[in-house]
Amino acid sequence: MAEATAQDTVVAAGLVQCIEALLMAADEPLSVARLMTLLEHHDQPDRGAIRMALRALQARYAEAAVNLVEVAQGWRFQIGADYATLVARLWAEKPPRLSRAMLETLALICYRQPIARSEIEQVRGVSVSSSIIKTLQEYDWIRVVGYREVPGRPALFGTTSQFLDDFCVKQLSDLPELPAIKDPEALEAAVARLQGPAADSAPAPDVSVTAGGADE
Amino acid sequence: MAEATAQDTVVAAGLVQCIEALLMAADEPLSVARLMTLLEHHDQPDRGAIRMALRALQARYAEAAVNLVEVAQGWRFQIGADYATLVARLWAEKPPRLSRAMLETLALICYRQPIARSEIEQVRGVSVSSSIIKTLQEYDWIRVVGYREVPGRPALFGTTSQFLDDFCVKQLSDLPELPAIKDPEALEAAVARLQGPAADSAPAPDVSVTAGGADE
Amino acid sequence: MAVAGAVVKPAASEAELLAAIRVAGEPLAELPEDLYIPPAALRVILEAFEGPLDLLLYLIRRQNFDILDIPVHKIANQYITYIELMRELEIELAGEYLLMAAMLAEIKSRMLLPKPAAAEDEGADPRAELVRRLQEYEQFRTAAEQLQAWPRVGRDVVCVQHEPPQLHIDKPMPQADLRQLLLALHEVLQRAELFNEHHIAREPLSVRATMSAILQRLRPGRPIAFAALCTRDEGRMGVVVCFLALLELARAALIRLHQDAPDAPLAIALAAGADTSSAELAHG
Repeated sequence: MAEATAQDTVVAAGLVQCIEALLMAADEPLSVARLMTLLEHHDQPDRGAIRMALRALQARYAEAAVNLVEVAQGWRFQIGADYATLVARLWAEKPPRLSRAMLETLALICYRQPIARSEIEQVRGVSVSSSIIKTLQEYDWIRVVGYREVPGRPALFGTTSQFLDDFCVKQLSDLPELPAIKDPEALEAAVARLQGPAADSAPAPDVSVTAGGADE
Repeated sequence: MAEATAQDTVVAAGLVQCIEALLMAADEPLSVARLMTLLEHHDQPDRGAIRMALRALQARYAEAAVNLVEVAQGWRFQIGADYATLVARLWAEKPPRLSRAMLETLALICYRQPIARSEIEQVRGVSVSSSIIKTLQEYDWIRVVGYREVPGRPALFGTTSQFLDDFCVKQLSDLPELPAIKDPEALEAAVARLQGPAADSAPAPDVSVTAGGADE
Repeated sequence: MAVAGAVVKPAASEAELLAAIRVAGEPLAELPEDLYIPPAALRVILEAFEGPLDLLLYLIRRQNFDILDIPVHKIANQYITYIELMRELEIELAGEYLLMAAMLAEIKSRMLLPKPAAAEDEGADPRAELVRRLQEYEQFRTAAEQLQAWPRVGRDVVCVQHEPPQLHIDKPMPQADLRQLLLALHEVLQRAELFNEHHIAREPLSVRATMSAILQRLRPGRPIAFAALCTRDEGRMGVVVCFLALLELARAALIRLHQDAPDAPLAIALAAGADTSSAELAHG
């Protein structure tokens, strides 16, 4: 196998095509390590050679309708989002819609992991139905990552690498940033003002004051 | 949409990529007619344009590890035949472990052939599942050597030459006789002799041939 | 889009719309309290919300209040009127909605009481707590919308998988371990206490192997001469073993031996049932 030197971008063509065949046939992403074991008998490529081949393949498919992408669990060929509507016509059934409740629960677990169910309910202000947790687990998007050592030992949830793959990212930080709270200082100021003597705008005249106290 | 003339090999790039996306995503062959319906909203390409696009795609993927081929029901991408063995490794399972029941059944068949399943069960004191027999036959280690002429005509099993090869034994009589099996040290010694590099196939002098037949 | 859709999206235009409405010359500052909302619409509206915080956020957004400077008193009133309206219409409400109504009522009453100097430290002011929770909830509601918009497999992205022309996956063979085999035999015979001589077959393995081989060669109705069974190259030992095998097979009633005349060649046939009778085998 012509050992490709770093500068030399010529990568053993045979290796590139073998990796292309494996990635086109696989039904899950393939990591560099997995590719090495799969290509063991072939010509024992080392990590560097495989990475070079992957980059060569990625370049070759850059303009095509299908692209080589690296996600959490490895590399895979996928059809870009701009063909999504066209390709969706191939199948009759529509992909399942994610309810807002499921997405809010997923967002909390994603950005606040590890998080217990009670904390999710605290933030959302509504109880979380166990069917939502069960569905997210069936999708293999979340899993129990531990238990909090408090009475009741609540389970703590975190996201999985399958979640990252299904959202086409390599790691959590590739997902959109958690929207920042307005600006913390303004929040402090507002809170202070609320607690300050000057209560906010006078209550509307029609307030039925049960305590009979005079309006401020 | 630039209508490509027959001679003019310039095919609308957009159309080629759409067809590429559809064929890459499809899990079954797509006919030209099906492609036309799928691309209806897109730019109503006619048969000629689609055929031209297919040929352009076929040319582009000719050298790749995956090729565009026309099969009975239409067109599809397919891994190149010479990568079939490599790709099969994606689903190669780990070699199965031989269960205790399977080993005992095989050993009894080996030492008491031709033997019927009922006799094996009698010795083992446990019923022998038909899957064990089937698997041992699939491994080509045992086979039916005849039938006992009694009601039910039970099959009689014996070992095969494949069995001898896989267990690295030249012929059955090289295996230690039963008295040696009974005594663990003798058994270990026999195995060592058989498997040891120095041990040639000739039986050691101390092999007691119970039938009283003179040694060769 | 159902009413809920329109209600949920607090489009700024709606605020402008409200501002544009002139009632007796006065801009309409808020939803008229007595606006009649049919119960079905209310139920739909309620379904559009993911809980009390969501409803509150909607009320705040719809009237373009700044979340950091919400007229808590006003919002509390509107929220409580909504909830009471729904209870009048027997729309069953999740407990959390009522809990929020109670909290808001408490906030309203505390705002009316003159602030006693000593009360400074008796725990965070519920209003501040409400603002914090609203903000935190809105943060994750927006994050959820972002996740919804983010490309995901199955909807926006399709993974590619193709088959080779014919996929031959050869099932791997198990590790053939002779020692394991013999140990297994030892164990099974031990378990069956079959080690004493007279039980276990005394025939050496070679005889066993020959028995199988003979059975393998015999076909129903086609006898074979004894001489043809023993191959030359095994020598005297081969003949002995073959003879022993025949005796064992006969004992097990698997074959029948025939000799037409005292010194005629010995013929061996499968002890197959009736079908050998017609065979040209002369009965002894």
